[in-house]
Amino acid sequence: MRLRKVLIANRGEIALRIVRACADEDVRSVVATSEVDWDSLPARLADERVCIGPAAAAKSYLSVGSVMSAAIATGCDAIHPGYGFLSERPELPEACDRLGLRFVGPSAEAIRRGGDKVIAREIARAAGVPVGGDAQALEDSSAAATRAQELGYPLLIKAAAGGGGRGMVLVRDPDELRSSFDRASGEAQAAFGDGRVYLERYLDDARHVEVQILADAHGGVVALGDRDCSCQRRYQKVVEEAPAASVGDETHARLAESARSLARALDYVGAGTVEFLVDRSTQDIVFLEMNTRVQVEHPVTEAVTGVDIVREQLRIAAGERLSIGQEAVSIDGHAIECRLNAEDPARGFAPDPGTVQEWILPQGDGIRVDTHIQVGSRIPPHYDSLLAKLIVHGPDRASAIERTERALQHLRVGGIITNAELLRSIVRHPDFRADRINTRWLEQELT
Amino acid sequence: MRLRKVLIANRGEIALRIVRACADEDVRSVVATSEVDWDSLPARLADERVCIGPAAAAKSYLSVGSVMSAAIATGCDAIHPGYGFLSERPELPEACDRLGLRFVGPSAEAIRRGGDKVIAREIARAAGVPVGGDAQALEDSSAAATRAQELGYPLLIKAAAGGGGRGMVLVRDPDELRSSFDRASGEAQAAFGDGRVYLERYLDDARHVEVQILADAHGGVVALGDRDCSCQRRYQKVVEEAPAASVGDETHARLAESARSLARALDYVGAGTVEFLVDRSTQDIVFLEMNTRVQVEHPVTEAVTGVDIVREQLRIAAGERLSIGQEAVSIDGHAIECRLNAEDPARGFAPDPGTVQEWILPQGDGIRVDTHIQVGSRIPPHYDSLLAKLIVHGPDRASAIERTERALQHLRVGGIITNAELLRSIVRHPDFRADRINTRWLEQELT
Amino acid sequence: MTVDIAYLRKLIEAFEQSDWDEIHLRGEDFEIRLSTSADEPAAASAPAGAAAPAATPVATPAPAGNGSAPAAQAAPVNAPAATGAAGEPVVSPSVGIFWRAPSPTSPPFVDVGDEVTEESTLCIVEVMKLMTQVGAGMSGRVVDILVANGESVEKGQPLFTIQPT
Amino acid sequence: MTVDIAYLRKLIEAFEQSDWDEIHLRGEDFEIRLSTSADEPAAASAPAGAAAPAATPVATPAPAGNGSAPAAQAAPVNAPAATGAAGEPVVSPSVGIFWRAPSPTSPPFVDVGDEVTEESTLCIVEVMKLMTQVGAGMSGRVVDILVANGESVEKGQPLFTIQPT
Repeated sequence: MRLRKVLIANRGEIALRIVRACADEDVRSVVATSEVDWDSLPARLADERVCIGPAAAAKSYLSVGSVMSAAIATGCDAIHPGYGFLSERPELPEACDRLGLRFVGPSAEAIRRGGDKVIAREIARAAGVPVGGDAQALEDSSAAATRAQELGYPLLIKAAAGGGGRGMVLVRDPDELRSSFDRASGEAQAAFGDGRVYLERYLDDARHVEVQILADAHGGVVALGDRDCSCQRRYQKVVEEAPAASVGDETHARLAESARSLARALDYVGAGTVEFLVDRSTQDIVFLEMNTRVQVEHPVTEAVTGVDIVREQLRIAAGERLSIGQEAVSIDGHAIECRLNAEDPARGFAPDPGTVQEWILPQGDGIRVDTHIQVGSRIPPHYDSLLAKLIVHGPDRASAIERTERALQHLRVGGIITNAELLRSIVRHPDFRADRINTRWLEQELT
Repeated sequence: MRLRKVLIANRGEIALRIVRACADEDVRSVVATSEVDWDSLPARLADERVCIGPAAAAKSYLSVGSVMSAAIATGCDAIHPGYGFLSERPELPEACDRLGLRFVGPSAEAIRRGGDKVIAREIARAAGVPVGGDAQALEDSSAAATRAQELGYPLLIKAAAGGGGRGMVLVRDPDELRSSFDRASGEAQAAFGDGRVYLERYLDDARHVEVQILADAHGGVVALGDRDCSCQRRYQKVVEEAPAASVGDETHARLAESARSLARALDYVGAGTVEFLVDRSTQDIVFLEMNTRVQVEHPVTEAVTGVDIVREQLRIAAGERLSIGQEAVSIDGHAIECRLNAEDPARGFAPDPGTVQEWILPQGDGIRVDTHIQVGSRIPPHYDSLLAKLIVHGPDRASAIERTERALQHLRVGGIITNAELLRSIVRHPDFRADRINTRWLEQELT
Repeated sequence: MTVDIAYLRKLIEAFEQSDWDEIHLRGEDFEIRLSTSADEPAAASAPAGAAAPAATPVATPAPAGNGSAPAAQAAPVNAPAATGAAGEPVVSPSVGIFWRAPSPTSPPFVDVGDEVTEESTLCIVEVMKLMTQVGAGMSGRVVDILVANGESVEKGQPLFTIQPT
Repeated sequence: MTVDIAYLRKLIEAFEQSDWDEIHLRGEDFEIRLSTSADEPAAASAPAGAAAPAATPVATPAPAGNGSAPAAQAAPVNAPAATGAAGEPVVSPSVGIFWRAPSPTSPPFVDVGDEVTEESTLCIVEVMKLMTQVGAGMSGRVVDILVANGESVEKGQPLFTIQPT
């Protein structure tokens, strides 16, 4: 059944991206905004806008009641959560089910199981996906010590309810494990209301590689190739690429098959991403976590596959079949995304809200910029610092890097401080150009 | 020898395009502006800017002395003329030769011979390129009548010094020829200071197909495929595509070989375009004219070949070899360019200068916009009405059309009237979608 | 557009069956406020995580229906008005959101009358997801709290007044 | 940047050997004016095509050297000032450039004192390469020409005053 009208429960560039995908799918769009975002570009370009609360996200973008009410009051038949905010909260699809709306994303059950690290690992393990350590929560410190001996150090103690780098402790020997275990569990309880922790192999020279999945309600599960997101700072991705150029054909295939297996095991429907670590020397792969929503970096996959991921999300939510089968997926060239943030690398990446005075974007063949910013846009202090995504596509990695460097050179932003110079340093760096970086490289080399 | 610093003797989107190509080639740029363009985007983004005269083009962009003086005063070693203005005036490369600067374009001799219709046709004919009629100027009315009898009606009387649709008269029989000949010759004399005219076969159901040429000073001559620019109004192109999808492989090859032969016969060095008509029923090709400069629609060729034409121009001017050989040219997918003009289709396409109040561009995979406009830009009444070029690339013509339609839908311009709605009508039209249009289609169907 | 009466009915029904405590929607030309009590709603509570107190729902729909656009500005910033309390100000290190407690369910760091030391944390200023703890920087007693929880603050804006000891 | 003295020398030399009649360049922090006579240069001449009168070149370089930016505005628009001449105004049909002759080498369409008919063309207004001929629309005598050749005009701005007959 076709969607008629979609409430977009998000802001910024992704809200604009969804507004346009709705127009492309001939579906009406309503953007739910906080008070400070009322005049934002996505709100102005949507067919309708509705203010759902004050600037504080807890009372607007994070309020299930406000989002649901806005969808009902404006006669929407579906909600698209974007990324962040409510996108991985099972309460939203649950409320949608209860009130007869469709949720553009997986079921509450899939979000719950995919989002719980321990359950997701157990499902992954059962589906034959390497999890690098345990798939069960540990009883106590002594159980942990026994298990650690079997797995071998170094290890990470991770919170079952954690994610994105939060709730993990590195231990290199039994002493560190002993002294850290109870604290780690206590902190997990305090931070997430869930004290369960587990052990994971720690790879200190690994790449972050993830697989984009699309799955429809008719059993179609397609892996749209992989992305390398090793260039990150404090678990925040900064530069992403597709495909992951440093892994071999066999690893590409293993990653894709693992991701599809996991999606099938979760009865997954929607767009999702399965994250892995790949050991740089052994090419061993280890399952990290599953993100049950559209990813910030989805455009690099769009560039190399030609598939419009957000439109596919809308089609899947409408009960349609995927527009592409696994055998039709092919990777064309190489794409790189740089995240332009309002933050000051010179002051420890302190965010820098303010008003954009100058905003000149690069133009040219193979260059795409996804942004909600215009001259005069005010960057509110309430939300994240992403200003724009620069996505560059080229016939191969070397030319994509060269184009990215040029495009960054042509970017001009005034009125706020950005990380543009850091991005330029990254793409110019010999390690990045030679593709010999790992997940800790950016912090060690450039920040 | 590398270029060090280039004076850009142009304005608008092409000036910005050249500023960026200079940066990409690590060459300093100086934009020569008229008084009204001093604060324009290309002038602000160039390394330097210099005001060369008042708004009236005759005293600024069309003044060889002002342009040359600006190049000398700012220490430039080359001049890029862009398109229009002085780009096809042999006086500029002549002055460059005299004063020791390089001209980013062909020699004065090649411009003179390529720009003179009669001479160009004679060279084309000698090189084996079909010219569809005569390659010589006619003595008088009776010589014309004799020749017309041999060629067969309908025919066009064309001015040797004309171009772009100016200075031509259609005659369908001997009576029309008799009554028109002296007038056509007189008008050519009045308009161009050159009364020579010739006869050309008139194809009333033809497509405008042109071939992009690059030639270096070392004998390298490459044809970068063809473009179809049949969608035009009063000889002004409105929508252009690459490749020309309606012609067969054999015709593609014939066009490319004809264009290369002509370039070789002219000892051509630089970027150029050879324009043809292709008869829709017979696929006969007829040489139209040669444009000895970069073309407005060059980005569609960049999209499908991956070659940066403006950077190649700079390399050629520096005496380097082309970065690509003929055998390496391959056509990837299909690209469409739409010209967004400040003109009002409802008032006979009257230009509409003014201040841009809203300027929201489409974003997304395969979408490129080349523009010098920002919110607040004033469109001066002194120059042409081109605001932006929307270039869309897709895996095939159908998907490129679909993306173009979506991109046009996402475009929002306020404060001035544009032809956006006409562009939308074109790409939605069944004739355009089925690619069954000729050079008269737009005027007959949609304007 | 105005709100369809059928949608409004459905919304009230959904609200009555939910644990949502307060709903306030504004569109181009409508305004809807539903609350579990007749009182004005409290201000925003604390960073992240929606609190969900259950209460007997009392729907009080109030569609405005006229063409007035909603206010595009966020909560007003409290001016650093002169207060009766004498002492030293503690100012905000940056623009951001002022939070008196570390989480929605935690008690505030300090209240008026509390004794603090140089190391005491007084509040959090959140800017783009970065939480900065603001310390007292002196020993003394909190004599005034100048900003309401959840409000926007400017860089250098006084947040607390402390009477040094 | 300032102009290198070597470049300036080269420019003067090029000017002396050329048939350029007047050169006026302004950069961020320099201004150069070269002219074949000591007089102020004439205003812009006519649409399209550069005129190239040969004259004994007398170079008068005048680099300003201070930091003043060039005026970003084009030629000022003549205000429709009240003139002594009585009659009916002929106004511009659109914003554009006012041209008194069809080409740089042609004589003007009309001069003050000329008799015109309804069909007479008085001038061309050029807007973005579109040339619009402006007709008199009445019979009479041209008593005033209110705009200089080559100047910008606004829509509705009076261009000529005609005394109807």
